[in-house]
Amino acid sequence: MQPPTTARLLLIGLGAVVVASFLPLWASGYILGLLTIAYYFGVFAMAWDLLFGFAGEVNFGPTFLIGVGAYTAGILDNLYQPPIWLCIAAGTAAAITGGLVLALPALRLRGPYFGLTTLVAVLILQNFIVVDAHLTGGEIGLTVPDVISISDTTNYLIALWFMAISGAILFSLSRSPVGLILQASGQDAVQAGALGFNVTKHKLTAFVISAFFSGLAGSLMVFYLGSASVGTFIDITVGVQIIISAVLGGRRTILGAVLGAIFLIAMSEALRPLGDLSNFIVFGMALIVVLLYPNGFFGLLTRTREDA
Amino acid sequence: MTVFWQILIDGFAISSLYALGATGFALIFGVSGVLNLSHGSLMVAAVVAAWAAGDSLHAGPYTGAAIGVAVGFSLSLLTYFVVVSPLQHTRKIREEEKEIFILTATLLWGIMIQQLIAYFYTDNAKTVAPIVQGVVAIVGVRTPANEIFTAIVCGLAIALLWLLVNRTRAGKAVLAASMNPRGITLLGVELSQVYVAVWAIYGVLVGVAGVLLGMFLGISSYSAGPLTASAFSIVVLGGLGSVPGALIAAYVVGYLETLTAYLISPAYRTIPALLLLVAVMYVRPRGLLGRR
Amino acid sequence: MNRPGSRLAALAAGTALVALTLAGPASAQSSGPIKIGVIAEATAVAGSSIPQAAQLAADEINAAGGVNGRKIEIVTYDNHSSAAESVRAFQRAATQDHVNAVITSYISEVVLALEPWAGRLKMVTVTPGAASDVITQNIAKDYDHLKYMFHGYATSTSIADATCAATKDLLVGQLHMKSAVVMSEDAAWTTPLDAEYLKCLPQIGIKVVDHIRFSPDTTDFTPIFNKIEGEKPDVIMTGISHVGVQPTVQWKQQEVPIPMFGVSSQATNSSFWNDTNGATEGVLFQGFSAPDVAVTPKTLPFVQAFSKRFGHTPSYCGYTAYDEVYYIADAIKRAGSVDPDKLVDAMEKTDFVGTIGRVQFKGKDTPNPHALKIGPDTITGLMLQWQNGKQVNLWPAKVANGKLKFPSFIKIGSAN
Amino acid sequence: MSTAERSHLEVSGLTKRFGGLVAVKEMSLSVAAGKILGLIGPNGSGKSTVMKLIMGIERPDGGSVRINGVEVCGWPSHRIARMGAGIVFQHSRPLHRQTVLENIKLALLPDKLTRLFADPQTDARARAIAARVGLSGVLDRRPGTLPFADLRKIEIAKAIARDPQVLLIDEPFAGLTAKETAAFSDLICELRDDGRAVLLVDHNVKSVSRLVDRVIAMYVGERIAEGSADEVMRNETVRRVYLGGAIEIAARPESSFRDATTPFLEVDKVSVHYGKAQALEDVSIHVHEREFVAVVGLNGAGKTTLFNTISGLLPYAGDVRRQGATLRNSSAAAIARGGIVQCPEGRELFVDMTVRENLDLGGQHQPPEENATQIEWLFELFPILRERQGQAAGTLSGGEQQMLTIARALMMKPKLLMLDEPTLGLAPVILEQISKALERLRQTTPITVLLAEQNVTFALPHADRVYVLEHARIVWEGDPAKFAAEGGAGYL
Repeated sequence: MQPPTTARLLLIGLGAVVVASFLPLWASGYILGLLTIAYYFGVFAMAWDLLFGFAGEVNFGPTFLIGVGAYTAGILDNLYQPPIWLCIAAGTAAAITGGLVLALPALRLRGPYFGLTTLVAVLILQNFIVVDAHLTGGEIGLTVPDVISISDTTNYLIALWFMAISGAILFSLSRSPVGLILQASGQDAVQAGALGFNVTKHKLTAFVISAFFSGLAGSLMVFYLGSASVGTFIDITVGVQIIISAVLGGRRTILGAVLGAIFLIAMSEALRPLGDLSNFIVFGMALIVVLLYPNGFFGLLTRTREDA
Repeated sequence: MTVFWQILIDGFAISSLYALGATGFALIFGVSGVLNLSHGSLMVAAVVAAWAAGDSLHAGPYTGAAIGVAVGFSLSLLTYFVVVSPLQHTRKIREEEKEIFILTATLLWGIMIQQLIAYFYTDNAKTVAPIVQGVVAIVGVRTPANEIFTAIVCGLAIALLWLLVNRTRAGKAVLAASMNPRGITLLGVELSQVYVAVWAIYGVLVGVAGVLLGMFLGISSYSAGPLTASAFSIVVLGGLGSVPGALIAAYVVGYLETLTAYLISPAYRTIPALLLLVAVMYVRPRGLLGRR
Repeated sequence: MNRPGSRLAALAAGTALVALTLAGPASAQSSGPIKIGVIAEATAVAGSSIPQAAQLAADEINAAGGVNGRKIEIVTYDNHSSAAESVRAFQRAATQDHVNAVITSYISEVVLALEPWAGRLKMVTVTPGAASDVITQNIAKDYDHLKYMFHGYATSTSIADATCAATKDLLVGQLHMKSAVVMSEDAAWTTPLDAEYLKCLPQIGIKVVDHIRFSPDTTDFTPIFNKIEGEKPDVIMTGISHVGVQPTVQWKQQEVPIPMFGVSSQATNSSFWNDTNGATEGVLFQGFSAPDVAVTPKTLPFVQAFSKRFGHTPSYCGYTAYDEVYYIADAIKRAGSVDPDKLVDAMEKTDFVGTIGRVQFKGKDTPNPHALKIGPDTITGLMLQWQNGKQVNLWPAKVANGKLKFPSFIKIGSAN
Repeated sequence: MSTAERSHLEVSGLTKRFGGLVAVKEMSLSVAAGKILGLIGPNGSGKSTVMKLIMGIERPDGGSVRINGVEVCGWPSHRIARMGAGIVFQHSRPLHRQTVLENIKLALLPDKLTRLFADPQTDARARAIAARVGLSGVLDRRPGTLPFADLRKIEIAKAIARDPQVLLIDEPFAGLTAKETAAFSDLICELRDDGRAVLLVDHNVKSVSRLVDRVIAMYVGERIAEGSADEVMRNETVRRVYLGGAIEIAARPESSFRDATTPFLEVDKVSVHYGKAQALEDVSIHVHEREFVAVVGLNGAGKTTLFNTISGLLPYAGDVRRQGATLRNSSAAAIARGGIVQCPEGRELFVDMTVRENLDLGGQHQPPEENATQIEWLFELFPILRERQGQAAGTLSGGEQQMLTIARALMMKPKLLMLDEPTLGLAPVILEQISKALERLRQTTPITVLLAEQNVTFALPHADRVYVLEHARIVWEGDPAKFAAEGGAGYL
């Protein structure tokens, strides 16, 4: 059974987004706030999936890119209060730079080695932030004076459409020629090279694109939350959440990542009364999906399977 | 001068702990190619069990320690049978993708354990009632007896492991499996049994390491992540799958941290080790003694 | 070809549905009960007392007829010690459950993350346990926007002052100590604390021979203690919260002959004795309350009621949270409404004797508005010591219930 | 020299070392437009390495590679590809989530990051190429659902998508049925007729003789012969490499084995697939107790697959019986413990362990005292191992390692010993020693041996019976005497 075509998926996605745009009419600010965060996480997860699913690189440190972006934007605003868009641009740029600095050498490594390097990058960043408290606010976090808007609806719509556009771009990219080449490079670098593709160049690009969206989303989220802290942006557990979202949603599907993110956040919220048991249950469910439905939600929905 | 001895002695204890923690981790990878990211959680579970035994059951330090090790052991086997083994045997996932799946699954599993501990015993740091107390002076350095005890037990445990692996048939088979699983199958050894054996050994090591950690330093459910990370980095530094490599790496990292704490500042304790790791990654991606 | 499409479409709706299921019925506004949201860390010892104490206070108030005839309802949210989750909980409290005020968290990171939201959603918010000075400094910077935030616990700076006052009487006065090493975790909250230590200790005649800041994720403290031993100070002035069990246990194991004195948040937990297997014997720590210290006439009754109901004594946040419910209710009564701005005005005029002393907030024009006034005629704070399983108070004299007592390995005045 | 202009591919003095081992030594070859060159040699002869070096997948240590006169030696492979070289890998890994068409389009894409939409004619070209290689019927299928032959076609299609003037094809016919092979040969001829230079790399002349204009034979990294297919086939050196020298035999008639009714081992109509590739097709062989059976065939014919199937390492159709009882449900380890022991082609030694430890592992299922005597006996058989006892297996020479492998297997007191290519890459003198040891085994012990070899001279002297395995099928069975006459013919 054939999975739906690119155009069709994009259309359905658009439909979903339009429907979601009307949520503010009746959903409370709390639901909106909830989904706002979920959407940003969706972007994080999609950016990660581009790297893992297509370039075939397991990045254990998505929060490195996010954190660099978020903190750059936040610190800048905290120190000089330039216009917000400038901070966001700076944050994004910083994330891309960080991505390059990390990727250029790291791409020489394979499998777990690459993963560990990215993980270490996160740990180092974390150490740096805690130690340089005067600049970063340290473990208690950084308060950002300005915010994009204080209206739930505005924030919600920004997040929603930001996610929609990022998703559209990343998804089309993944199904575009470039995405095809990327996938080939990720799957069999030798063959891709023999077909005349500069594998390193393409993987590097993937990393930069991933960094771009991670950084941008991170910066936007700072100006939504009005504060940045290790626990919200950089901690390993945040990275874990992102990775799990992507795998849950269905790796190598981009769009699936969003489903994963919404599921994780909605679930942990719905189960909040159970205290820490809630996380136990959420991660338990995730584990079951990983064990029984390796293709994730998206796989289940579209019946995409590798061979059959 | 005393600083030198202090560094030498303190570094030794903490390094031995790292070594013990990482050995099992390396063994598992060597034999079955599995990176068990629930490592830290298993250790924490062992500690909390030992602590709880003393706290609520009023068990003596020995009983407490025993219970801790037992918990580590059983959890390790549980991890293998519930999480790892199913993924190794499933046909739903392409071989080349199994690595990431086992990583994710053990990660999730670890978090679940961690959450459960936090739920029942709060996330406070816990310490296991020490078996030995008091202070001994070595070359002018006043050293907690417990620190020496820790070093000794770690040494013993590692020595025992060495004997087991080099002096018994079963152990030899395990070692052989870590070098060439296919070869050992052709010699009539069931790999599945080897795996179980390895996870059992690993369980004991984790239990012991955890309990010692709990006596010497004390840990909380928050420590799970950092513990896994440190084992992971030590093993990679030593060269994935190489137990001797892991041992060496453990002492390198342990002493590097102690040196930093003494000579630079306790605030930067962990950073040099991380940088070293990255450096080694780039210069010698296989790690110090890496085979794979 | 068609099926998967439709399935996806169904999903789109599904996404919205997930949201729906979370949305409860919006509750009534002005009439009905007064709602106070409690966002705290249910699994952290310090945090778990917050909702319990709040509930206790609410029940007492309701039993006494409530506020202007309205009952007080406590709505609790577990934030899993995470700032991100706290923000979501805060949004729920404000826009979904329509609470009138929020009591939240002992973690500065969480409180600081909520501060902008308190401003945005015009929600009177009080913290029972966070210590960062930044909270109130922010208010000073942007009063009109952030005035809804109240710091219901002492700031690092004032904690340092309280500690110094105790040092003066106990260590200088009784034990004639002359030198100290300041040992703090390298974290934002200790920065003002250490600064104040370094300022006030010399003023009371104590020479600071060294100032050590260590990484909060330090596990092995042997190097640090060895270094300190080498410098032979009379006392170690601590500023630790993230760590606590580890340094205490290793201090005992290594039999460091120097007393630890100062801020050690974890030591205030009643479970600390068990967590450290008694290693904490002799550790001195600053606090504002303790189970059997009658700081005010209200303290002991509260502790008894609390222990009776929950089977254990409250954490330091328990006392403050309990008081906060009372003075929020009091403010609502005085304001005669739950309108946020009116409520803020009333809160600022708070003058309420609670379980830890007399609660008054610093004024709008001070460097840190809405911070508790700490001092002889408001809140003095205590200096407690762990003595065989009990937290014994040594200072101030009028509420002391024990004498200084150190384990055998401590050598007082070993320096001289 | 003038060929430089005419010939698309010009290789000279190409050298590659892996550590101490010289994989390719001073290799030179040239392929002109519209010609097909066959590069043949047994496993480990370095032929595949040559191909990788040309393509830039491995980095040469010296020499020159010219494509259309342009020196590309040492370039990264994507640049060499753009210079007009294409390669068809033996093992195909298409994109599983994309259709066949998309897979072909991939190869048509320019190496640009800006290209977000394939230009319209790409589709048309892709379809044209598909039609050419005969994939038109399955354009919208996913690779996972296709037969192996089609997967190979996808590889060809990808390789010719960039219209390379130089085309390298690795083992074109591996895993294909006779019919598919024919179709594939025609395709390759067409490609040649377009005026491309084609380099075919394969194990033996026979499979490519129909196609090639010239053949170069390699052995241990060096060219040993060059010329037309027949010339090379007749070449003495080549014959020695493949067949060894003169053949003397000492067979025992099959009837002389008492279990003639139910042989010790029966392989009954066994078929094995690697993914879509057919590795064994209805293979039936049997071995009697105490019999010495040789399975000869070239690399890739399926010998190793056959052995691994018997050892229970592979899923298979058909049945394998030990003394009449099926082995289907017993694990590989159980089969080995049951006395059917394999000396694998890859040796699978525990390289970081000493010789003695390796042997002990072999004997771990027997009580120690038995092992002691067994080891003594083995040291008689292979004296060199006695000296090497304490040395790490990894540090032994190839021949010593082979002896250790055999000895380790014998430690298990096997009823049936399966030797897979014991001669692979070994010097003649070592072969001599191993041969002697085998003869000694045959004379002095009740052991049953199943030997897989491509070196016939090594195999035949011991063999009681011979099977010839070719392209996954048993094509000939008989006694060694007949083999020299019939089976040997067309073995090359």
